[in-house]
Amino acid sequence: MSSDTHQSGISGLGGEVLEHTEVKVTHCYQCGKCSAGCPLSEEMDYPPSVIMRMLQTGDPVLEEKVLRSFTIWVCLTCEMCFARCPMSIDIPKMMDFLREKSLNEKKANPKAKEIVAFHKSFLDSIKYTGRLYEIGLFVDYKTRTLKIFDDLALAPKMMKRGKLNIIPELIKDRSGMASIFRKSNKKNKN
Amino acid sequence: MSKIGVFVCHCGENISATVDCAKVAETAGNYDGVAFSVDYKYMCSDPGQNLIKSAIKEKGLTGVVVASCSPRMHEPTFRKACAEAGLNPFMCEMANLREHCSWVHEKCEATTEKAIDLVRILVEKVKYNHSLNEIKVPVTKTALVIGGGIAGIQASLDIANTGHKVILIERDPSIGGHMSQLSETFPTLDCSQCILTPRMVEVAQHPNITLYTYAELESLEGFIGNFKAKIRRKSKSIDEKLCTGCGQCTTKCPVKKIPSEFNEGLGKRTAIYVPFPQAVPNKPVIDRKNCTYYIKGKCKVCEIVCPTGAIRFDQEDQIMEVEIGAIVIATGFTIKQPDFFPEYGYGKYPDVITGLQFERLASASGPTLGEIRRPSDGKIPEKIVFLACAGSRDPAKGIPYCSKICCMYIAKHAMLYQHKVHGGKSYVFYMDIRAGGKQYEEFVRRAIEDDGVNYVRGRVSRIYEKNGKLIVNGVDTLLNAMPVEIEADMVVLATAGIANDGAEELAQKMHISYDPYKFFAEAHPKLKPVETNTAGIFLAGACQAPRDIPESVAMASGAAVKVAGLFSQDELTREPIIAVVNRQAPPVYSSCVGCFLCVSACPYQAIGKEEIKNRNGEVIKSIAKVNPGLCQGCGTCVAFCRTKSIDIQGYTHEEMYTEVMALLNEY
Amino acid sequence: MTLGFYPGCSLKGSSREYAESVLAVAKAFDINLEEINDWNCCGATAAHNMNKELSLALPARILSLAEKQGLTEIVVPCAACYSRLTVTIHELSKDPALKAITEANGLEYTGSVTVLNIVQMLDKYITPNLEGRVVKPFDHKVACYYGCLLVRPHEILKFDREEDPQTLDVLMLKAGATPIDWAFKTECCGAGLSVSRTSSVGRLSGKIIGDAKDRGAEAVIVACPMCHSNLDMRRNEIDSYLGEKVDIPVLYITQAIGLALGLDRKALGLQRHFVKVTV
Amino acid sequence: MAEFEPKIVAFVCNWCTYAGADLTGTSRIKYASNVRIIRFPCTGRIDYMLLLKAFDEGADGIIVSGCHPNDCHYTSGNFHARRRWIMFRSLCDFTGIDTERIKFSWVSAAEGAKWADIVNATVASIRELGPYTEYKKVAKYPEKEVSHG
Repeated sequence: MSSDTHQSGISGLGGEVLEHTEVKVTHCYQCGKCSAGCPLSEEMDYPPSVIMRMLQTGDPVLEEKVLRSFTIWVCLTCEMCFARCPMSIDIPKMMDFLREKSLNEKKANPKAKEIVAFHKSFLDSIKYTGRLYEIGLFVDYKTRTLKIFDDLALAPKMMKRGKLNIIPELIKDRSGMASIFRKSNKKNKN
Repeated sequence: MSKIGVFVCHCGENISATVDCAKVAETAGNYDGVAFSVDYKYMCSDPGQNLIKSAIKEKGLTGVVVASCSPRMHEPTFRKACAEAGLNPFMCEMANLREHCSWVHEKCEATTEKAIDLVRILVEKVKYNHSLNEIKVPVTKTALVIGGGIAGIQASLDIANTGHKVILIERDPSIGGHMSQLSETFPTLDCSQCILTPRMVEVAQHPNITLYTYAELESLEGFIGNFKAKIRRKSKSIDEKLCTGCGQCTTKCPVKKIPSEFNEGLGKRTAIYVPFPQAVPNKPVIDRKNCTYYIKGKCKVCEIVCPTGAIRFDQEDQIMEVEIGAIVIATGFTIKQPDFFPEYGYGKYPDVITGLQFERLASASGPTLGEIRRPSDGKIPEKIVFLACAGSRDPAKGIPYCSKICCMYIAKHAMLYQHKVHGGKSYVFYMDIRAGGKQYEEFVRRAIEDDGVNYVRGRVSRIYEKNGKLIVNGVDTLLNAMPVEIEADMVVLATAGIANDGAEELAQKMHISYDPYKFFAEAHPKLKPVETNTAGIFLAGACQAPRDIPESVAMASGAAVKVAGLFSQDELTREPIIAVVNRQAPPVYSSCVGCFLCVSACPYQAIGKEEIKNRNGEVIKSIAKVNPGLCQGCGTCVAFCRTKSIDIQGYTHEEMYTEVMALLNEY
Repeated sequence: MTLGFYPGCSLKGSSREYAESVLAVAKAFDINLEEINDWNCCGATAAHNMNKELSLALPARILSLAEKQGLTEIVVPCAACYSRLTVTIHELSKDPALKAITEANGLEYTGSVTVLNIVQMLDKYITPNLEGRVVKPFDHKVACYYGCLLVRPHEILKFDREEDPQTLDVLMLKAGATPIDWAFKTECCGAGLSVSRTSSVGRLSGKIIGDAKDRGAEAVIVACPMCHSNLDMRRNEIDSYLGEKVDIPVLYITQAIGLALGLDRKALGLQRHFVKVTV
Repeated sequence: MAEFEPKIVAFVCNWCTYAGADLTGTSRIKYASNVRIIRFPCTGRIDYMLLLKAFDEGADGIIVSGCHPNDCHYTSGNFHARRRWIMFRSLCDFTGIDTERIKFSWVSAAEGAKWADIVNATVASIRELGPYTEYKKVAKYPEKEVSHG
């Protein structure tokens, strides 16, 4: 932990949040405006203001719950909370960090399986082709989640309207792309 | 040749326990110019002081150094003793042997050496001290009170009742301020107008109070006891002497649709108007921006109907100059309007109103005669939502502070609503309930327990309109931040209390400080809450920070006592620790070269320009001149002066350099 | 004149009608949109959800390519891509450590590229010349829907006001439409959860379509392919949330402008919509 | 060998630091006795030639201390002092006067302990730097030699 976080008196996960995102969990005074405005608050296990409170306690048990929460995955980064927060706390940025950490520590909430799978499929798709290959993404996602029949009706309709490419678009500099992914991942894993 | 007396105090054992006082006195006795040196157990006691007095008389001392405690403790004591013995008090200095030496160091040789050094420094300084005389300034015993709200009214009455003259100016056509707009007051629910109106009348009738409404401060100069103010009396377009306040003109005026300021836009008024029925003075003014005559050049209905011929269309603003000795600023505050809140609709929903508008709705004299009806369609709201902290405690919106009065008035509003609308449902969204005041907490509990107001802890994220209802998206943070959606008929925002428009401009006119939110700054947050950093200018009420009525009144009375205290003297005496610009014999006159850097450095505007003229009245030289009434003696100008022409009495260059040299030459 | 063009993945696939209409409108005003060579995906929601560095490195590659190609202004019709690119510019300018990361990937970006979303592009290059060009006023009540990523975070995007924005409304007014005042202009449609949590999307998009319908909108105007696909393609979920069938069409702003200009409906890709465009 | 006892002069303002040092006394907090306090109405009054004079006359270290920002009894004197200090320090650095030996600080009337800490820290750091002997030698060259120049 950097000396800055030490000076702020915030330790534990809140301290890590500060170090990586400049978000100070102590700034939150629990007004709840984020939870009130969050479009997905009712689907979360802990609404955003409760996540903030859990981090404020510095209690490792609660911090563990944060990393294992469904909240961080169902958050859409719509930025509504940040836009209206009276303390200008960048909750979406913090959520990004928590997701990444949760994933690295293999703590992603089981309910978020599909969401994580979708993101992984998405990134895999662009990793190899440079651009999104929608059919590839769907096939990959469905293999990951075994949700074969969901949305199956959509594909032919899209196809009919010329909204799906049968053949992926490939960028030329695919080795450059692969290198970007490799470098970003390496740093990420340590 | 100086004859200096050194008096070393043991302070019981406080000093002598670690400092060898006898040695200090003995060493000091050997210095050049020291005629007498002695140590004694308690220098501040009567015998101790007598020791000093008799030494002054018997030895003919020209200077005194008392080596004892901190000068912040006993400097006045010993200076007074010296004065009683006929020595100029400013020839007495104190060496701080207790707080700065004996109490902070161990008993050892070095501690005594330090004590000796401290004495030597001041012995050498005293040699260069000059006799100084206290500065006397006359006092004009008239006070100017700016602002005719409850604070200004109270301050005016309190000062006037001590027998001094008061000039009260108010920028609106009537005194009364925000308090006159209120329906009932917390925590007793007594009618605001009922308790205020008698005070307003008392102001108008008080022989010691001169009231100018529709008047503003134009400029101010001078200093404590001797201010000169220019007051702009805006044209009312009527002859107040002739006007009887009969009301013919206001009834007949054809322009009837101007939103009434008094009713916070919820009612209408005419172009010639009296803001409200109980106004003081109860005489109309013409609002020239909206008057047909001033816009189109014809109408004059008021002139035709006026039975006394009091209308004066060609009346001009008058600038009046008054001399005053003290000023009380009681200009009050204002509130944020709903258009400040993007998430609550930028003010586009007529049924999202402010607390002050709710006061007008609840007031028996208001546009709905006290019935709670929503502005859009006049329906009685069946569900009403009150939002605390609308803008307050919101750094993102630039207002980090708590507006202080909202928690209480929201409880009052919800209570009034429940009393007036039977079966109605009221909700209060709050973050904390701040009810620290006599009977305040009990009042809030009453709203919750007896009147069934629903308090929900959480902030509202958004309000939008749907099918004639206002959808309020809130949250209950006490229930795991559960979303709460209320379909309300009306929403009342307890919008932040903010400084008045023009507060900054006024502060600059008066050279007083203000905080980042343009509220005027008190001289000390605890011990000088009604003083400003400019002597003779005092604060009362919400111009200093959001305040409720009891606090505003208490502050006003406090400010009034400060004014009365000032006026109890015919002359003011001040320590002569002030800056002076040197004067020399012609043809130089002064080493000042007139760069006037000091003028801009001075935080008190105490330095001006002086023209030196020859016998023929021609200007030979322009130099700086310090106004002793304004100078507070900080010495900032001294450090700025490139020709070393300005110096500060009591801390002159000569004295300070002597101290340094005396210290280090032997140290 | 020539402007840079970053279509992004959606405009090459599921939202190709957006690309078609953007190009058609641009062409009508003699604006040449020059595509960035060999552009890659911006990483969208997935990248910044999973990996911060990646979420900056991918847009950085795009910016660096644009710079290399000598483009100073690039038009980014997709609101999500626009948001990612703008945030990347902001982050890179702010944090030298991040800049080092992108440089480690052999990417160079000096900051000479300005990113325009579609509304800004229209505002700057089309609106001033729109008068006199409207041959078929878009005479309908429209609900202009901005979504999240055009307006937030306000501190970085500094686009319009963040609640109740007006730019699209003003533009539509000029195209002859009657924009309605409604309550869901900037509420989230469900965006990135479209596939993985379709139920949420049904609810969120349902509220949006529901409010537009309640207030009598005849069309919803959008400027983001994600908003469009949720509001257009997820009608089954939306209808089941609302408990009724709602057939208000969802048009891209460029399609609506195109119609007002009298462009061919097919050229604007209107036939590709799930909800039949009747306006 | 006895430890080097530096001579330290403290230029303090009357309202904050002088009072703060009084509080150190009333709190009976002990600190090094090497410091001698000279009282000014305000740090804004201190002209920095006096600092040079103090070095000339044999000081090893100097403390300048006044009110915290915004707490100045005279509104803005401490800001002027600070601004002047920033300029003066670079001038000293430029002309070869050791600014390590000047400690600029803010001590309020409530910070008795802080005053003791500052004095102790300054004494310790000046002790480390050693006496300002060579400067004194230069400053004290026989006057006749200097006056020729």
